[in-house]
Amino acid sequence: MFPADFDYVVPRSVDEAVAMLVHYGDDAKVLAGGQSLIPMMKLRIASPRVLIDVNGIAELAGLRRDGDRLVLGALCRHADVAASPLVREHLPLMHDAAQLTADVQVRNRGTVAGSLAHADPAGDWPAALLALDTHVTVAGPDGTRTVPLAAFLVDAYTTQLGANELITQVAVGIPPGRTGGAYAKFERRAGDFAVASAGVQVTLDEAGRCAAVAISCGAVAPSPFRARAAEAMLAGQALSEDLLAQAEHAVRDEASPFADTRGSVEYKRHLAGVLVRRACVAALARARGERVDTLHL
Amino acid sequence: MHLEGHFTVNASIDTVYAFLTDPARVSRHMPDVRDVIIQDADRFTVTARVGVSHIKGDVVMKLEIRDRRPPVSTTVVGRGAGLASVVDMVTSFNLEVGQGGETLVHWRGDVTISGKLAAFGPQGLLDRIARKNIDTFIDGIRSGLSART
Amino acid sequence: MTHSVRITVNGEAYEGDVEPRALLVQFLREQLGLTGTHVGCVVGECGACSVLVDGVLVKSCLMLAVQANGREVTTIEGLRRGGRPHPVQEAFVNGFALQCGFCTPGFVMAAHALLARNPNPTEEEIRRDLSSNLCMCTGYVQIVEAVKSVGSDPGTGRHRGQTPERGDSTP
Amino acid sequence: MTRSDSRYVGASVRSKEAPRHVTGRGRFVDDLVLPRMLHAFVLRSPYAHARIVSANAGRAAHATGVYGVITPDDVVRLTTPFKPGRYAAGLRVPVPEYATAVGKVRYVGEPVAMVAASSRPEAEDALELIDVEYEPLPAIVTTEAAAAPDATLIYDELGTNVAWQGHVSFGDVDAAFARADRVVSANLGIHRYSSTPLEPFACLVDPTPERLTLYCNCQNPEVVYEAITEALGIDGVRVAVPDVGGGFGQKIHLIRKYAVLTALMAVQTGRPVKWIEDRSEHMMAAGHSCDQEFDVEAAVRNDGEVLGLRIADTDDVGGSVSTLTIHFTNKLNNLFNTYRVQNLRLEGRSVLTNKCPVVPNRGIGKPGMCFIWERMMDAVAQELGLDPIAVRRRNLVTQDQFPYTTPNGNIIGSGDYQGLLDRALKNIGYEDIRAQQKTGNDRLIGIGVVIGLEPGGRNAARDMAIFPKSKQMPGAGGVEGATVKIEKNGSVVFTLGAPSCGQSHETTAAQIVADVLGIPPDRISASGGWDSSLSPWGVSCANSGNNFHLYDIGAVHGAAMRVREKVLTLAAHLLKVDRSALDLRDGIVGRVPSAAPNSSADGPATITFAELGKIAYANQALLPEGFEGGLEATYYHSHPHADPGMLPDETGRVRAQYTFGSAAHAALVEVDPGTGRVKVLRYVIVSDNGTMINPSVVDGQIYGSAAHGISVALGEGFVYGDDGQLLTLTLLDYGKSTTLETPRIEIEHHPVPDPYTTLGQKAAGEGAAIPSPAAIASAVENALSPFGARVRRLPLTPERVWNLMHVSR
Repeated sequence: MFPADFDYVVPRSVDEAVAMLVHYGDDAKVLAGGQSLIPMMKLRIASPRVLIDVNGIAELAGLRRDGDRLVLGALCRHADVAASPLVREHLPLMHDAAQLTADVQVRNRGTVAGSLAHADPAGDWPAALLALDTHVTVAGPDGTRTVPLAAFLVDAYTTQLGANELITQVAVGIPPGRTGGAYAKFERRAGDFAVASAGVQVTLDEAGRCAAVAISCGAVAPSPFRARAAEAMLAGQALSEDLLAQAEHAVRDEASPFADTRGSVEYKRHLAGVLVRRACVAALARARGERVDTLHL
Repeated sequence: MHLEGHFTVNASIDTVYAFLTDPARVSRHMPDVRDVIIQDADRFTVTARVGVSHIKGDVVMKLEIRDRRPPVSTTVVGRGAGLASVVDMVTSFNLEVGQGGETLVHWRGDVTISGKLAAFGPQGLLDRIARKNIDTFIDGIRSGLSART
Repeated sequence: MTHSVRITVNGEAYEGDVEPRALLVQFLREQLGLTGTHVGCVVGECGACSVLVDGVLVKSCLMLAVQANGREVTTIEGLRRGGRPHPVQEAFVNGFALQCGFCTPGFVMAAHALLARNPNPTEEEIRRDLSSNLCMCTGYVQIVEAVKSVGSDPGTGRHRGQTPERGDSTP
Repeated sequence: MTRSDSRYVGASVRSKEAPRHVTGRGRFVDDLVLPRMLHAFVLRSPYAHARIVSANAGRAAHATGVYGVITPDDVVRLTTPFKPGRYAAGLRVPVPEYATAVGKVRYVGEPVAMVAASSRPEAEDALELIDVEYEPLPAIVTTEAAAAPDATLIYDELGTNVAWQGHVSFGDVDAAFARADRVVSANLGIHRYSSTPLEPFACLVDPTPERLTLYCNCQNPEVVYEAITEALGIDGVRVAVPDVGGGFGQKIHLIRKYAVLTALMAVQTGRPVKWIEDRSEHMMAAGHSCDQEFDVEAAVRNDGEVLGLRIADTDDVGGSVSTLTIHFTNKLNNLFNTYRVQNLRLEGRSVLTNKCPVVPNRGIGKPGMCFIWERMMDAVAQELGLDPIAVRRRNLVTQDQFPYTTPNGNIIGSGDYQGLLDRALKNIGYEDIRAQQKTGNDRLIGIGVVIGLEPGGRNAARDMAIFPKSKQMPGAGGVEGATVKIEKNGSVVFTLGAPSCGQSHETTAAQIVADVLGIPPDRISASGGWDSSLSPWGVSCANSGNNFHLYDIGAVHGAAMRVREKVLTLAAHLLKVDRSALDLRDGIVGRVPSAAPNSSADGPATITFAELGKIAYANQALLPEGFEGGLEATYYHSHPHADPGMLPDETGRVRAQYTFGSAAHAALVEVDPGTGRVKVLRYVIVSDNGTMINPSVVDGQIYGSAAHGISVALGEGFVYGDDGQLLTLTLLDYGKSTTLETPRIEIEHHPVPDPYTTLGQKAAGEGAAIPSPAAIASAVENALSPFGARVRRLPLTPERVWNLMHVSR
């Protein structure tokens, strides 16, 4: 299991990386975590001629708080998110997603930005971060630009990222008070990609009603999407069991999954609804200040 | 996977038929072509870049124009290797003269992917790639024909 | 084109040339003869090739050897301390926590990394963490018990570090 | 040693294998390196079904670093086809089978060519340069399509895809159905899975001038040994088996293709050649268990007694005739499970499809039979409104019936089936759970309690029950050897007749030797891996068939007894005492204190093994007259029921296997109504493995095989697309359970010693994989009782369970 031969280059800065991307064009791939890329190269269903290893670019590492935003460098690993007290306290939805992504070893290497760039329809980060106020900053030959995640994700495995661009950071707005979020995922077995997943971020008003809600669904459409119909149902309401049941039904209709070995269209639609409802319940409890562990379904 | 459809071209049936059975012209409209080698009047080899994200690579496709029944039908049969997989493709065209002298092109495409891509390539995705490639091919032919008239 | 690398493995520095496409596991097994790190799958799903890179648990089949340039790698052969088996290794022997032994080095490395982070894990925590590694023989019961036995042994509190100190390894 | 004076047998003696494995010092085939060694890769078919128009190695042969390419033409030219072995006993027409596909490919992943180069990357690069032209044919992926009259033929020679049909019948089945109060019927199915050892196939061939040595991780070395001799026409062959990373049946059969290809490559290039399979190759082409479909009818009385059973079985055997009837014949080992039913008819069909060939796996054939019996017990209980446990009790073989001969001729030495059930029910708290279920709550909790057998000791003549004219039987019964040697320095080594795949054979055998020779296990070691030139192997040389406990234990015990005799003879002579006054303890031979109360003989009272060793090997002058030098003995053991002349009688009755462990399994599950996920809350086993030599080792075997059966029941398995593409090439997609899905299994031992084995031992290996799928099915059906759902097929993936709730609603 050897990849086809390739050249390996190590830029020391973002500018240098961009220059390399411009130079090699479509023949090159950026190597960050490599946890999806390297297996595909070993299977030879991916054969880039050049790998640009950005792991040595110090400015891309880690995560930090910047005012009301959490900023993840392009090299921020899943494990960095999982271990961050900041994330745990303010963005439990992301803490959930980090816990539920792949396994320990992969979380130690794989990056959040790489996951967004790969845009696997069943990946955790595109779905999870879509329920939050997420912006992606990319660097290219003409400088940097920042786009909302919803615009960044174009289609299955397709993003706005140009062949000569590279993600430099991902910024997530830290929600204000009385909010809670949760990410729920159904997988065939531990470590797998999602059969379906859902992210929910709820903000309550002083009366305990739903002031604002964001619902994202993963793996049940070519690209993760916001369940707008369900969101509209919940916004401004007291979140009763009945209302949640209606939202569950609405999500089923909004999903457009394809059938594969992970499940039929009908089953995936059903799961999308179930997961949204369960994530809603967990998010709501967290918004009320209750401690809720990551859902393991 | 099976796909089919039809389109109309403002050209005579003979012109369309000649276009569809000319390797040099047909190959020019195949998606993401990097290289074309014409062997003879029926056979040609196309190298195309196929895939999305990092599941991407060159597929070398050997094609043959078969079952020429001028000017009403023909079939392009192709087999390509790349991405640790084999792609089998059969595209057939049936031509019909429309009421205004234009030509109605009915096409049917069958694509089968065998090998590692079939198993490792995310499912659902392959169908999308195949569909996209056939759509681009048909669009290309259509615009190629339109450009001529 | 090959690349010159300098990789410290189990406390010893190796300098040499590697092809970019050589995986870390192949460098360890074929270039250094450290055959304790095993290959059980293609795509990083079995964990048999787990090693520590700068103290962090990774699958050495999902990392290029050239990426380990300038780093410290610890393999199963380097886990011994002062010529004695590591407490995790002892626990696996005493607890019958293996059968064919093929997954064992990876499990030992993964258990070691878990215990370094969390010296007294619960059964649930152990099972959640070790779900990264597959074993076809044991049904995992004795593995989980062995890890639990290390965690509960106060005598092993000293093995909190990630990588054994240099010179303390006997490959 | 008698059964009562064991010191080490029966204790969880520290593992002898574990220290090397935990330190990374196991030696597996891929760890071995030879000078000038080449690396081989296999080119495989991307198609499920296609004609090979041509295969051209020209470009590959000239690629950088390449030393050899083997195409199907070379294989036909340079090798002889495999003889159809007993796994294909039902083959009616000779069909040559080679190491690669020839003329046609019949499943995705079938080997087509091999290339060898000086490095692995170069070899893999060169694979892409072998030009194979295929003409695709329609892929047949269901037995229904295969059996259709107009189906494309997978083997033209056979004229049909239903490659074999036959039946066995015992008792008077028609009479049983005639006097039944009722007939209960069900269509049942078990899917395709395998045992996926973590170490894939591996071969390393060293073609030295004097003979060819194959290092191979095979379970039954005889298979590759004979394959190389047959295919290459050379008898200068040595097979060596180092540490093996799991077998479970997977490494018995199809590995011979690669042994032959690697050997041919080594002979052609004149260099050592290593071939290591990768995971996806293993999943595609190393062998699967059979998809099996059963139409079952049970003739029952209103009180729950089962009078007879009729089973029509369709086995999907994939795209090869080489294992045509292996799954069917293995059902004979477990035809009646633990029940005393006298009348049974089993009809079988082996149907070819364009899927991977089938091979043995953990429990082969027996999980299906147990599944049939236990599903029918639940079905009978439901139809008659009886308690499922009561129905089982009504039909169990009772303790006063042992030794019990099943209607098809198996002799079960001992057992306590009621006792196993009682303990399992108590341990899981059956009555309490049933009571809670009646009080009603929203949770979908279910309990299933089943019982099953673990047959041990293979009898090759079994196949003749179905194929009386079969000429391939390598001797009925079974025999296996072992050698024990006290070295010159007083330590002890032993050599077993069969390889190990991780079942702690070194530890267990050392315990036997330790007790017989009176020397601690830490002074005993295995002489090394298996070696065809050194290991005393017989027809039972196999890490399969649950052979070890019966043959190898018997052999190593017998060899140790012979050495003990020599030790006593020599020591008595040297100590000048009567040998009956001597005992062996801690490596010292001395007078038994009580046996010689007034012993006043001169000379030392004791002598050590080391002193004896020096004399036995190096001081002929001190040996008694007529004493054969050395302290070494080889012994070949056979089971008393393994009569070498034994053939099936005219009704097909035959002793299929010889020992019969048994176990009751109780599963408590909860179904998530939203997702259909089944969570195993508790899993309890009460097991009778006879006398246990090392209880912790036995526990490990039970944990592992139960975990596999549970994983299979809950979703592990192969999935093919409509075009015959295998969609489960990774362990993740295949659904292998991790620590999280695998329950914490609880074991109680209830050993009833076997009257016919050396120490009372019974099989302890694959056993728990046999009843566990049935236990999960039973528990899930119970959990789904609010929906009236019936569980008839495996696997119970979340989606299938969700459908069961959904459809029934």
